[in-house]
Amino acid sequence: MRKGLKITLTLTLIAVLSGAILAEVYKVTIEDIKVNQKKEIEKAIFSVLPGTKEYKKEARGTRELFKCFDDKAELRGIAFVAEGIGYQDIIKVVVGVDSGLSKITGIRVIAHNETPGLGAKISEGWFEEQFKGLSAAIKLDLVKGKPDKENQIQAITGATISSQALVDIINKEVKDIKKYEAGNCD
Amino acid sequence: MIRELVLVFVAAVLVNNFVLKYFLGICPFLGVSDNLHSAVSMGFATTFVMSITAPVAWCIKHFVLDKLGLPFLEYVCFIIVIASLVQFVEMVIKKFYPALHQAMGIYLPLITTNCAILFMALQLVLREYSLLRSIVFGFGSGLGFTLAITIMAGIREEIEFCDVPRCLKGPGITLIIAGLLALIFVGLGGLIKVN
Amino acid sequence: MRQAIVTKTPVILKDFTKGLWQENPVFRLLIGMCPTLAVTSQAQNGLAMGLATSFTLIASSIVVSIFRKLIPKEVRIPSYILIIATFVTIVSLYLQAKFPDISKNLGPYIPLIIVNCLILGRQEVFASKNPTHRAAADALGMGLGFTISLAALGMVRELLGSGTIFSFKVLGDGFRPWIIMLTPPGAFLSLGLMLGMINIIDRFLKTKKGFFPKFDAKKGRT
Amino acid sequence: MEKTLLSMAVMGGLAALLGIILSAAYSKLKVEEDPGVEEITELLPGVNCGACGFASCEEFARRLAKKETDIEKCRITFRNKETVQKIEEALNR
Repeated sequence: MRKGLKITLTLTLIAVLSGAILAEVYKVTIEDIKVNQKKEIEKAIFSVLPGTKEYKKEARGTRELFKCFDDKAELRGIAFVAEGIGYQDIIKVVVGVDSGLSKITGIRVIAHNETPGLGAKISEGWFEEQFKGLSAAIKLDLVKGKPDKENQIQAITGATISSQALVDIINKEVKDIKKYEAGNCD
Repeated sequence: MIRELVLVFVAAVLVNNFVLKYFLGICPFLGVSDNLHSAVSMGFATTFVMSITAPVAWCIKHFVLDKLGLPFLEYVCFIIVIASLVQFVEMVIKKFYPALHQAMGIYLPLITTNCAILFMALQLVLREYSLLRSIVFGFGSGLGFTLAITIMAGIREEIEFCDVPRCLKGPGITLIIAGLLALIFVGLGGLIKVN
Repeated sequence: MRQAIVTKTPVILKDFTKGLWQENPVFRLLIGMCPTLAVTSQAQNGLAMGLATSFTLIASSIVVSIFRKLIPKEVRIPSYILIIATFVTIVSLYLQAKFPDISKNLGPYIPLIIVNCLILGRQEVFASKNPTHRAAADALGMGLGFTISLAALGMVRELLGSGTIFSFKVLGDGFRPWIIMLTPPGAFLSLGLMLGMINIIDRFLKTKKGFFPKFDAKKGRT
Repeated sequence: MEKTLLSMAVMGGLAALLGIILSAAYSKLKVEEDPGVEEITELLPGVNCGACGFASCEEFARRLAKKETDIEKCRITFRNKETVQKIEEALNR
């Protein structure tokens, strides 16, 4: 029985020690991680809705909504976090719409697990630039070659699934927001 | 509901193949795949072990980690419970069912250093799968692993008779064949879009 | 103990250099392949993964070799895994806090360091049988060898895949990047070919005779 | 401080439970393995990584004893001179 005791004792000792160390490390790093996440969203909001000075967080069903105000405290627009399935994993993107919900002021991909170097290009500037200024009224669609019509986005070569996924997420989200805002337009 | 489970299953086997897309289980993939029989039994044992791990991982996450709010213990809890649990199950099978142990049990300890199993456990937690979907995901991923390893074993049995350049013998040529297989599986990429 | 000191220095040196070439984990021992293929589509990710793995390897080797006499034989694998998992969680939390973008790039492959055959293998084969200083030297050598191999593979794949190294534009605009190098097939192919090249170099270093084996009509290839 | 204690308690409890299960299993479920194979299993890393083509080092040891495979296949130890030499001794005994 002594051997059994020794086994259990060692395992428990190591486990308790590791539990303590991890709790301490977690406590030290959790603030930084939260700051990073907050900074990420803030950076996205400011890049999506330029000229926003401060923002107010509002709950919208399960997801959050950020009402953004400029220095003269007027409503500049609404930013919200949209989520959807990409080629490999979940894509999180912050979408900015102007106050009248008519134009997309810009998008910023904040989290994705797409293939590095390929699908990951959706978070590169030039791809996100294409969405700026497009009308939020009609559906966006993806085009392989050069976009000619107004609401068309050029797909990334070799990563059509990721590009298509991003376009679908934004289409769905913009529709939801419009329904939600129309419902209780304050 | 059933349709979704089938989609998850097919996605796990073909589209998100664990070996050829997520590069998991490469150590056994390079080592075991020179004869068909051991490859198939290794594959099914992995599937068997993954199907056990999926519900266990789901339960650990939902009943222990979420309830007590200890997200940082995720890796440690998963790996220690799964490794010890399987070691125990293996001993039980070895003691009471020697016949079954000969066929299946000998592969149980495989769990300790198999990236596929830990990756699968962490993924089903990250994507917040329901219990049933986790089991299907685990089972499907295991089958995907078996599929890849069996195809490779078949090819490598033929390779014995080919004139492989000396510097590529063994693991080198296996990696190149795996590259070509991965190319084929990339073709299945857009088959199903499911979380 | 007196006698050991005299012969110690060369042994440590041998332990250290062994990991760099003769027992290079990626190209000679061929273990720890999962992260090698997965994150080396960019040199920076490969380097970060190499460093994270080396830190875990060195830290757990030291801890395991300190407690090697206390851990009973029956539960040595679960205990080693527990120690390694603790260090990997520390690395993961540290990366999320200090380097959020690297943590995002490496993503799901950081926890896989726990089940990396390299680390558990070294604990079992070396760290649990040798004094701490030798275990640390061996871990350092292995870690460095692993990092160099990952960085090298990362550079090759990034150079061919997107024409840059550590995201500095190297190949001019005329170069059409080989997208395949960034996808899974590219990973397998480039590693396989690099393995072949390393074998050729190794044979060349060993034989020093001819680069290509002389073809002997009677016996076939010598 | 409370989170640390909680995490220590959870880990400690879990490990104790597993320790008891494993130690009970070790004593009760001991299956006589022929000593030769057991000796080789001790020498092998016991990491069960599958790189040798068999899912566990125990199985690899059994195959080694039956001369169905060679030590070269275990990529973790085949470069380690002392272990390989010890295994060879155990084999031809």
